[in-house]
Amino acid sequence: MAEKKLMYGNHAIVEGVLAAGCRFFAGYPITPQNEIPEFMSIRMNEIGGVFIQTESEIAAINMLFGAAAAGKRAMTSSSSPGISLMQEGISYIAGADIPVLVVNVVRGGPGLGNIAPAQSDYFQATRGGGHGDYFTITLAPNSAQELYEFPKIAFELAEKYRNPALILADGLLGQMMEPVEFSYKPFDPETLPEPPYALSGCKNRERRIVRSYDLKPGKLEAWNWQRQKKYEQIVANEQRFQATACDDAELIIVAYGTCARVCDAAARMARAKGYRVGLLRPITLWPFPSNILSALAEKTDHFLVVEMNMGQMVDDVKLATECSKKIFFHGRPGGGVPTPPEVYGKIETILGGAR
Amino acid sequence: MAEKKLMYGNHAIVEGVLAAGCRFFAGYPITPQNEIPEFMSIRMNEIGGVFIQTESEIAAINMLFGAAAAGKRAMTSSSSPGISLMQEGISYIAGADIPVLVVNVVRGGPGLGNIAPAQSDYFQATRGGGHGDYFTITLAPNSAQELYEFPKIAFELAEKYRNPALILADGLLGQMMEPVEFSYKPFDPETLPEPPYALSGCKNRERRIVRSYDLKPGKLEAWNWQRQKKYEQIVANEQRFQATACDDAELIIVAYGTCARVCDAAARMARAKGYRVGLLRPITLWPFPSNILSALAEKTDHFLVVEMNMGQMVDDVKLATECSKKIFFHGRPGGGVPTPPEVYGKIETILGGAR
Amino acid sequence: MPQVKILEEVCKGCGLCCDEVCPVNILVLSPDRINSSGYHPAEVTDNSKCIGCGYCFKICPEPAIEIYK
Amino acid sequence: MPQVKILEEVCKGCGLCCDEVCPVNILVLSPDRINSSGYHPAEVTDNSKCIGCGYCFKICPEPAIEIYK
Amino acid sequence: MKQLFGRPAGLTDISQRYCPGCGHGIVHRIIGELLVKLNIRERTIGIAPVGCSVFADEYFNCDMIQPPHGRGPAVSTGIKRSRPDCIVFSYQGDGDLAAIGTAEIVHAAARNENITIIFINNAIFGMTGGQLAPTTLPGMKSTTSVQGRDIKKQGYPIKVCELLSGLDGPYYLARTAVDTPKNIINTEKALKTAFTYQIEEKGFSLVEILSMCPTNWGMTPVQSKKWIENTMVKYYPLGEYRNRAKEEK
Amino acid sequence: MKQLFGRPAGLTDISQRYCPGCGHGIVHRIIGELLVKLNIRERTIGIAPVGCSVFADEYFNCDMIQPPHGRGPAVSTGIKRSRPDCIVFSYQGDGDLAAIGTAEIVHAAARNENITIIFINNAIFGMTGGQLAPTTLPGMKSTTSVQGRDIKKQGYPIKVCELLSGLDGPYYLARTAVDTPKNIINTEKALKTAFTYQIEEKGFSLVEILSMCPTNWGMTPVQSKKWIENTMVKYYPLGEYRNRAKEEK
Amino acid sequence: MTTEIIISGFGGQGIVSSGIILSHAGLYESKNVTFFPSYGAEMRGGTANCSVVISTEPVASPIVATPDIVIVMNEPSLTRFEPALKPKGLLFYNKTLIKSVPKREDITIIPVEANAIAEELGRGRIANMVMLGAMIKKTTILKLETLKRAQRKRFSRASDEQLSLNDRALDRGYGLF
Amino acid sequence: MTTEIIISGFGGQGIVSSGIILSHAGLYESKNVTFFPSYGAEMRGGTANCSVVISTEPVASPIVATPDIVIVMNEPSLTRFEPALKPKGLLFYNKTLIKSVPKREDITIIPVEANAIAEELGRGRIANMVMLGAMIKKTTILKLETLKRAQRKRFSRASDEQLSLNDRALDRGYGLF
Ligand SMILES: Cc1ncc(C[n+]2csc(CCOP(=O)(O)OP(=O)(O)O)c2C)c(N)n1
Ligand SMILES: Cc1ncc(C[n+]2csc(CCOP(=O)(O)OP(=O)(O)O)c2C)c(N)n1
Ligand code: SF4
Ligand code: SF4
Ligand code: SF4
Ligand code: SF4
Ligand code: SF4
Ligand code: SF4
Ligand SMILES: [Mg+2]
Ligand SMILES: [Mg+2]
Repeated sequence: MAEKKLMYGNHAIVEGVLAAGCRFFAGYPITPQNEIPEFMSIRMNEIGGVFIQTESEIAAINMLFGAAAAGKRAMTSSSSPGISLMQEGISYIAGADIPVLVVNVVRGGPGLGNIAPAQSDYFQATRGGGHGDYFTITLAPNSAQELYEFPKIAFELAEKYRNPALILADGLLGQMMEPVEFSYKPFDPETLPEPPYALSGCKNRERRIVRSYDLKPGKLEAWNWQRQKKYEQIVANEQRFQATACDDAELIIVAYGTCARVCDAAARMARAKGYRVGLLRPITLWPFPSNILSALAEKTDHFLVVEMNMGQMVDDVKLATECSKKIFFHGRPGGGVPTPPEVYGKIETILGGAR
Repeated sequence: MAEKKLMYGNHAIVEGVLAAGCRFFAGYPITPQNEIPEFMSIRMNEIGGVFIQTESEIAAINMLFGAAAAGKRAMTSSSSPGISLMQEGISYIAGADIPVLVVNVVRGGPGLGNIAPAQSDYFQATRGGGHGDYFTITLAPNSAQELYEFPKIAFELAEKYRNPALILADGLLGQMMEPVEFSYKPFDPETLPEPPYALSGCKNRERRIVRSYDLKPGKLEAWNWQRQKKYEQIVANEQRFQATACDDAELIIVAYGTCARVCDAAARMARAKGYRVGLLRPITLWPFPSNILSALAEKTDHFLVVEMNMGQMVDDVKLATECSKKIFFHGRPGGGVPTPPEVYGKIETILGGAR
Repeated sequence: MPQVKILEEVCKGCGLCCDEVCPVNILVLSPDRINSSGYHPAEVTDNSKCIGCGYCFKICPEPAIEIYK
Repeated sequence: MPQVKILEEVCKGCGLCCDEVCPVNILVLSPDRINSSGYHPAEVTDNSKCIGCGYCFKICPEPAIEIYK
Repeated sequence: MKQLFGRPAGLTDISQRYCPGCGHGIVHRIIGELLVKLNIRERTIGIAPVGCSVFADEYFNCDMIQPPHGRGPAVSTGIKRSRPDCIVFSYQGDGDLAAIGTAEIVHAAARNENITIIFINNAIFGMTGGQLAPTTLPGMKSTTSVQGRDIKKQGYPIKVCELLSGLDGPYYLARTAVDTPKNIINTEKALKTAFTYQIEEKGFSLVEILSMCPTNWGMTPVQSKKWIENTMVKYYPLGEYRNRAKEEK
Repeated sequence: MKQLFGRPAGLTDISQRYCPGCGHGIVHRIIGELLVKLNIRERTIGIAPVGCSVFADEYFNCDMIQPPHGRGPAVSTGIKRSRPDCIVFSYQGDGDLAAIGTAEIVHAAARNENITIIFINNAIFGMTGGQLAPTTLPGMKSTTSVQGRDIKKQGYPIKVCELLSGLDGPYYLARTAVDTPKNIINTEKALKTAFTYQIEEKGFSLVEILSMCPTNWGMTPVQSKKWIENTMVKYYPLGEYRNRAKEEK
Repeated sequence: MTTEIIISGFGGQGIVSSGIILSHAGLYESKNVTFFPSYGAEMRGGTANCSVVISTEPVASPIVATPDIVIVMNEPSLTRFEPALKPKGLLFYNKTLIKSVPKREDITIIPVEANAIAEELGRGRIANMVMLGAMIKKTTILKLETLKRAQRKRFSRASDEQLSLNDRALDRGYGLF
Repeated sequence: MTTEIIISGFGGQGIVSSGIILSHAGLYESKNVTFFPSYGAEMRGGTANCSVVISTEPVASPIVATPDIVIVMNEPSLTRFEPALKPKGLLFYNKTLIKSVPKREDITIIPVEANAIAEELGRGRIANMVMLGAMIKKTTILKLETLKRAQRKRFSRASDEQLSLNDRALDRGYGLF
């Protein structure tokens, strides 16, 4: 085991991205993710990658489109309002089947909101805030360690399926420090093969076109169907989750990211009091881990969704469990972070009084 | 009954908006809604309203924010990519509790896509393409007549609840001509009262602030909870739909907008062959008409959702019917428009062979 | 002597080459010919006068003109 | 004679008013006083010299200075 | 005893959250005075930007709105066109105006929109912690250019007055500073001119104000003020860049 | 027999969808020739805009990408920074570049990004059916200014070369036209200069080209060309607006 | 009764006007009508088409996939829309400009020398009127008088001379059979 | 065993550094640690605070709502965080700068003349080190030696002189009780 380093979550992302062989970053400052571009500017300078502080988030996502279309691993990061501005660009990138990585360190909304941690961009992330039929692969880390590890997974999934990938973090994960282990050998970007769509000059090959439009009747429809196939594959193959003590649980908490940590503490409190409480943590938010939830719904009666929003994931849990169980919800919007005692209280209420 | 006038759908919107007392339009050209700004520029000039062709959709939504915050009925229109660009602005307007009207004449996506009619912005419209917990009241007209009538309804709902409202049309509704009856007496905007939040100079009153942020701990959360109350009221009071022959139906088609017209034809074909087929047309997409669907699910076994997309409304139908029935889907993405025979074929398959 | 060739099927009959462009004024839109896209293509009235300056080619948006020597 | 009044609790001790701004040089940051926000507020060393030019006021970001006559 | 100088009625009593020695406060005071002097406070609508002065909606004692980052000119346009009798000003930082809001400021200027822009150039993104701004000087350090701005990679700073001078639209463009009493008095004059032109319906005015950000410059307030005097002013020359009223004479 | 003039190998064989007499085709031909003459076709990546020339991704015989409306300069930057050895050009209309894409073009210019912008100014939104463009002349009719552009309401046109001249960044800025053989030849020269500077790694170049849109001007092609000659050129003077190479000498 | 019509030709041949005139006429005869043009980028390159539905019932879909009637004014339109016509449908084609001959045998093919007749009347651009006249005569879906009223509505700013020329073109088409 | 700590004071009092030093020290002693600072606009206006959790188990929530230990370096911090402290919790306060007296009776209140001692050592800014020394002595959650190692990690670019001054401040605090 490599030595552990105390790191900011936002710095862990940077190291993870670089270790994944990404050498292109474009982004615009916004709290609570400023440490990403700041640290990235230093690190890219050290290792000879591209760092661009853009004029806006729109420019950032479009620079990404260019760099990724040129065949490079490319990423941007921002926080909620900035991510909203990228929706057109993300839709284009999805429509052109180009892999990129977008990190959203979510903050309280809507509007300018505040800079406290939040999860209220769940809908936007999981069902395309932009226009048209598309999905973005969405990963939800819950520790600095995962912030380090998920960029690699995200790039690999993005490239495998030629689709944008998102990492959904929040202000708490980005701003906190935790020990991180550099758990894998960094990629040398030079060893990554040139993807088949890459724009690189048409020397010794047919020229290539990257685009998201087709005005010929029927063509765009066919293209969408093709993409739908890909989405079905992703849904079939890429559901990720972490299940803790779910097997014999009388109540399963469903929570991701920061909330999953809070709920972990709450679940421990509950178990200490004799409640059989499990925790199902979706790691991919899209594809949503429906299979495991649907299996768990066969033997568990109570589900409690906990989110730092108004209940955006509840729909997905209902759909995954075929509305067969009542789904309870505890949430805090606008930058509120639930506490373990709060969640524990909810568990107690659901399971009927103290034991 | 007033005389009917043959009009483009896009022109009908303009007349409807003006009849609703709106005198502020800001927008940027995009097919298939160019006739809206074009005709609006002429009409506003005639009646002394404000027409601004903006530098971008972002400028448009923000001019709207300004005009509406100044207490005026204000609207913009665009099509899919342009609406994506407005997501940050819409989130701000929702976060500041300001009423505006946004018209989306949806086209094929994702990306640049094409300019054919589509419904693939359903997710974006119904669950906030922007960041944060918010919803936009969304109306789906299906004729030029409704394009004329819905702006008034939209403004009234928007103002009643202080929330942005959306009209989701598509290229077909916008581009076609149909007879329209000017069915109500136009408002005189001068008679509209000054709303309590309106910025107008603080003469003889306390100064006012319009904003969407609150950095004081807990405040934004409380504000979100308050807004959540409003959303619950809207869901309770404002579900609109049109139900045709649903009472004794063995199969109910759920479709809105253009698709509802296609399905109406298909349902007629099916009934002519002896199938008991109903049509439930959501008029509000948010709030989704869940109550009626949940009631209908008690007595109907088959539901068929038809959309010009990959099935974005299916989730809502499942949730409304508590996943108690199998929901069939027929859809065409990327600008494909289903035909009546196509839908009829699907009905036949579901209900088991020709009769 | 330079040879001017009009690609009739490519020409859109815009007439740009026919107006004050050719120094020897030998290009006109055909009054009667019509191509399959419905355009009256340009024609050379007297190729022998052509000086091969290429102006007609340069202003042709398609380009529907070729010049040989 | 103009009276210079420093609003001690408003002052953030930035020192802008104390540096080459006052033509008669009568403003300094208090070396010992500290306000409840933790700042050393500005002080007037000799009000009698004040000519009421208002420069100190003009450069004060808060503004934490008032001048009376 | 009569008050010669003191907090103007155009400002609220709320104590401002700016760092010690921040230039924002000086400009606020000037605007607060003008709202009263020009007798427009009761018909003014101000726009607070996203930036350190986001809280300006609490500080100016008039109707205020807080728009998305960079979109002040668009929001102003929406307000002014709906309420032509109101006086509308948009207060913006250099990130807000010259980065994300470039399109909106250029087009409001091109339209000669009858609004007043107060543009605080502190050569840095203050609010977010000192990143490179479009106005950061060559060689100047920021948290995203720790070696100093490298024009090869980060390009040249944008001189907003010079840029907008390339447009026919704007009526009044001026650059001032708040580093010395003399420059502050010039700033007062320029802002008065700007508001007056709006009252007279002349059109678009923008006053760019060089302003201290001690926190992110890593300097004391006094060092900051001297840095404007000695360095910043050389790069961003002060003066009027456009005054159609004078040209018309 | 030798071909003196003919379709260049830098263009594909696909017949172009432009209206008869549209200026886009002339510029395409010039670019197509330069790709070959400068021997860069095999290392060039072109950007087709949203606009009538969206189909340019099918016309230029090199790698191409089609970005969101107005974002060509950003996409170009992403490509160029990732592949500095490639030649990158962004082809853009006046709606694309001077309306929605204002921020991106200003900042690419300010950064002196080593790319080439080909800017087709036809004073109108062609693709969407003839709406007012930022470059529509005062008094000129469009489908959203049926009485003619009223500078009181719609503001002044944006002169892109003049605007960008207010920046230190750009290396080369020129305005040409394609109305006459002489101007076309100047356009050829300017574009060659622009591409050459990119090859030499000098930085940002932009060639603004006044170009006919007979369809939306409601004129015949020949009338359109004369309108450029007689009217448009007066408003948009031709010439070099910036040439750092000459200044450096 | 529902009749679905597609009209197609070059830009400039009055395709959209034809569709709108039919729609107005339908409205005047108290029918339900919809008109749907091709639009946007499809228009570049010079072809245009539109769909018209005229019905005694409310019109469901305004897009016409398999028309009852097709009117084609130029060669490419014939290629495109001949296959779409319903079996037993009516194909009107502009014989002056279309050199190919329609191939289907399950439809009724009606050649009209639309441009030739229009030129005879002194204005090639009114070939569309000739076509409309011919079409309503053959199909009887609308009355000649209503069409005349409808064209006056459509061209409300045209000269009297122009309007009566249109009437004459309608008459000529109507008189062909 | 989990210990939750909040440290609060003016910007410039080394609040963030204190938190990071504690976290490093925790890591050196093979504990699980998280550190969470206040950030962004909260920092304007001169106050800063941070949460540190040191635990033998994986840390669930890094945000501390009801701390076991509170260290306050200035007056406003006392007002803000005294009420948050857990019953029986420990409140360390900088007696040199804080004139009010903590009011709660269900907690242990430990006044430390942090600034006075730091000034004695010749540098007011190391009052935070005095506090840290005092805190670990009272709580025994970390060893003095680890803290010394951790501050050297944190200030890796500081002069030797500075580093040993820090050590001495830690010692002084440690030696208080
Ligand atoms: C869309 C969006 N992007 C980014 C931000 C983050 N942000 C807040 S203020 C700011 C820049 C502040 O700099 P400036 O405008 O110069 O104002 P200053 O703080 O220096 O006065 C940024 C990038 C945001 N709130 N919204
Ligand atoms: C975000 C977005 N907004 C608007 C449009 C619609 N649109 C397509 S092309 C265009 C403008 C075309 O004008 P110009 O750039 O001048 O190019 P031209 O067609 O004149 O060559 C617009 C507004 C779009 N596709 N995307
Ligand atoms: S090459 Fe020159 S002379 Fe010859 S036809 Fe063309 S324009 Fe005329
Ligand atoms: S310029 Fe070209 S397209 Fe136009 S008429 Fe001449 S040859 Fe034909
Ligand atoms: S008013 Fe003038 S003289 Fe008096 S203290 Fe202030 S700066 Fe000095
Ligand atoms: S300028 Fe104002 S805040 Fe600064 S020291 Fe002087 S009085 Fe205090
Ligand atoms: S960070 Fe800079 S601009 Fe912001 S308040 Fe502090 S000094 Fe002023
Ligand atoms: S609309 Fe104008 S710019 Fe577009 S192809 Fe036609 S002539 Fe060219
Ligand atoms: Mg700034
Ligand atoms: Mg154009």
